[in-house]
Amino acid sequence: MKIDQNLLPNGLLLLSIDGDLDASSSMLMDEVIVDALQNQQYQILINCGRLNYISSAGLGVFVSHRDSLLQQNGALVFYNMNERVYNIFELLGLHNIFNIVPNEHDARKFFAYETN
Amino acid sequence: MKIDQNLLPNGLLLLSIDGDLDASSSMLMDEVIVDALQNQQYQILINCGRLNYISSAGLGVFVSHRDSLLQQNGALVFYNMNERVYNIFELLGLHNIFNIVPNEHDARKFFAYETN
Amino acid sequence: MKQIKYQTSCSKDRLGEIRHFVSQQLQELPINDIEKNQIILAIDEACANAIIHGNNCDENKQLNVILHIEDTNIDIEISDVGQYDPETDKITTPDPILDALSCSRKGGLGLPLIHRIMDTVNFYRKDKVHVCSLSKRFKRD
Amino acid sequence: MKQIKYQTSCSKDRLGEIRHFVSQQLQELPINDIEKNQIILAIDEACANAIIHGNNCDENKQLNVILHIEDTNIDIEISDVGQYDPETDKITTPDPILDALSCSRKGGLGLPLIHRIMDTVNFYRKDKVHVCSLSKRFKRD
Ligand SMILES: Nc1ncnc2c1ncn2[C@@H]1O[C@H](COP(=O)(O)OP(=O)(O)O)[C@@H](O)[C@H]1O
Ligand SMILES: Nc1ncnc2c1ncn2[C@@H]1O[C@H](COP(=O)(O)OP(=O)(O)O)[C@@H](O)[C@H]1O
Repeated sequence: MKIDQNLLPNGLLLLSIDGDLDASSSMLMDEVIVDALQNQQYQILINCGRLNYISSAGLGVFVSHRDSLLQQNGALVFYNMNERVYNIFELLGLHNIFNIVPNEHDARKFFAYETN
Repeated sequence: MKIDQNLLPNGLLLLSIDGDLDASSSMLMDEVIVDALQNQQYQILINCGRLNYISSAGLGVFVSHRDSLLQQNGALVFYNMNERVYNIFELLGLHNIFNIVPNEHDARKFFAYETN
Repeated sequence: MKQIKYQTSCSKDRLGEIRHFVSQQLQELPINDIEKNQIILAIDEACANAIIHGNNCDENKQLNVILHIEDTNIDIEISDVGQYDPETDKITTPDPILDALSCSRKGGLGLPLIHRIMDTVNFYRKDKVHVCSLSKRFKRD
Repeated sequence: MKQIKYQTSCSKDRLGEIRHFVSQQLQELPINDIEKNQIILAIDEACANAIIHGNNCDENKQLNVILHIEDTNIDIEISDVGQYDPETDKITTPDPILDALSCSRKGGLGLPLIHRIMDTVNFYRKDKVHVCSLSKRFKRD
């Protein structure tokens, strides 16, 4: 798995995940989010277009940072998620507590409304 | 059930619940928290010293406002909770996501640290 | 062994009285206050469901709570003539707490609590009567 | 009916290969991609537990995955010689998602997923071998 990081002009952090987010790669995902928090980047877009697979270790990373991001008026916004990955969020009911939108346009809009 | 409201000098809202928080009284609890949110009172102490009983309807009220409060850097801080009521939080694992402290002193300290 | 029946009407205002009645009947049982409170809660949740979901809080409808109490176990029957929902005992959402967190549905925590507390939980229909039957064995010290 | 065995070592880096192997074996099954992915996930989670909790990621230890695939069901056996934990299959916390939310424990979502996906989940010890056995029937359209 590979994570591409892009700091957008409006301060949003865009992470593009490429590959499988499993027990062996979840630590990297965790580090990237911890870094973002330390750099006070709380509004994070996650492009899942190339996220092929997710397991519980990956889900755990996102769940464990949800509160800290909320407290900073931030959030994780997932987009381009394939239906296999979405189904795994659904199995645990996590689709209800995360923001999962169809595409990058909607993901950017999410934060535009938030900051207004 | 009766809810006493006190706005403390430092802006904290102190709610004292007296009686049983069940399916018939949970609406009142909900209204009080909705009002607090509307009045931008996000740091809420809940004195449970006289909270005799809680059922799922009462728990649901607290759970449903947790995110909104977090987003405003606020929280619910429960104290003086008797062990029967605490046990019901524990049955669902909710003691992990709520702040439950022994007494009013600790409850006030919670927000003192938060705002520092 | 004793069997006691409590009859009341389908109003949420009756829940406190039901708990009071149940609490008195549990007094001599060989379990501590926390366990007694759990049993009271399970019955309260089942009655609230019957009142709210089964009978739409119609005070003209009757609600019956029957307790069979023995030294080592308790059986509870909560019955009413409300609408029968065969799906009643299904916890359909993967996690009702997450539903409440996201405000997609505030309720839904009652059945999980009942299941966590009681050993067996059954819903069935007997003629026109809708029954929720609960039972629990006590662990002896 | 076919039975296939995959042998690898107890390293987290092997998980991708295990998934690839399993995925190939599931190809001809009469279930859709989402269901296939769920079965792959359940196996991945069980292997990750054996590697991490059972064998402390010791690459010198061997991990075996055996698939019995039939038209209507799949049985999976994941075995290793790691430390046996009889409590393995107990989901002891009331809600592991709330634990992760509060950061009191980040993991713990694996076993709930396995249980949600598979019909039966068993852990047992056979001589020195620790086995996790999973099975699922397919719903025919
Ligand atoms: N006695 C009953 N009659 C009809 N429906 C019931 C009954 N008990 C439970 N239900 C159904 O079970 C669902 C879940 O109940 P519960 O977990 O207690 O949540 P809630 O807090 O919404 O009551 C209800 O939405 C209802 O559809
Ligand atoms: N194969 C195994 N060997 C030993 N312990 C295991 C095994 N599988 C699971 N466990 C135990 O089950 C617990 C829960 O596993 P799981 O839900 O997958 O969470 P985690 O994400 O921490 O692996 C682990 O903490 C471990 O103690």
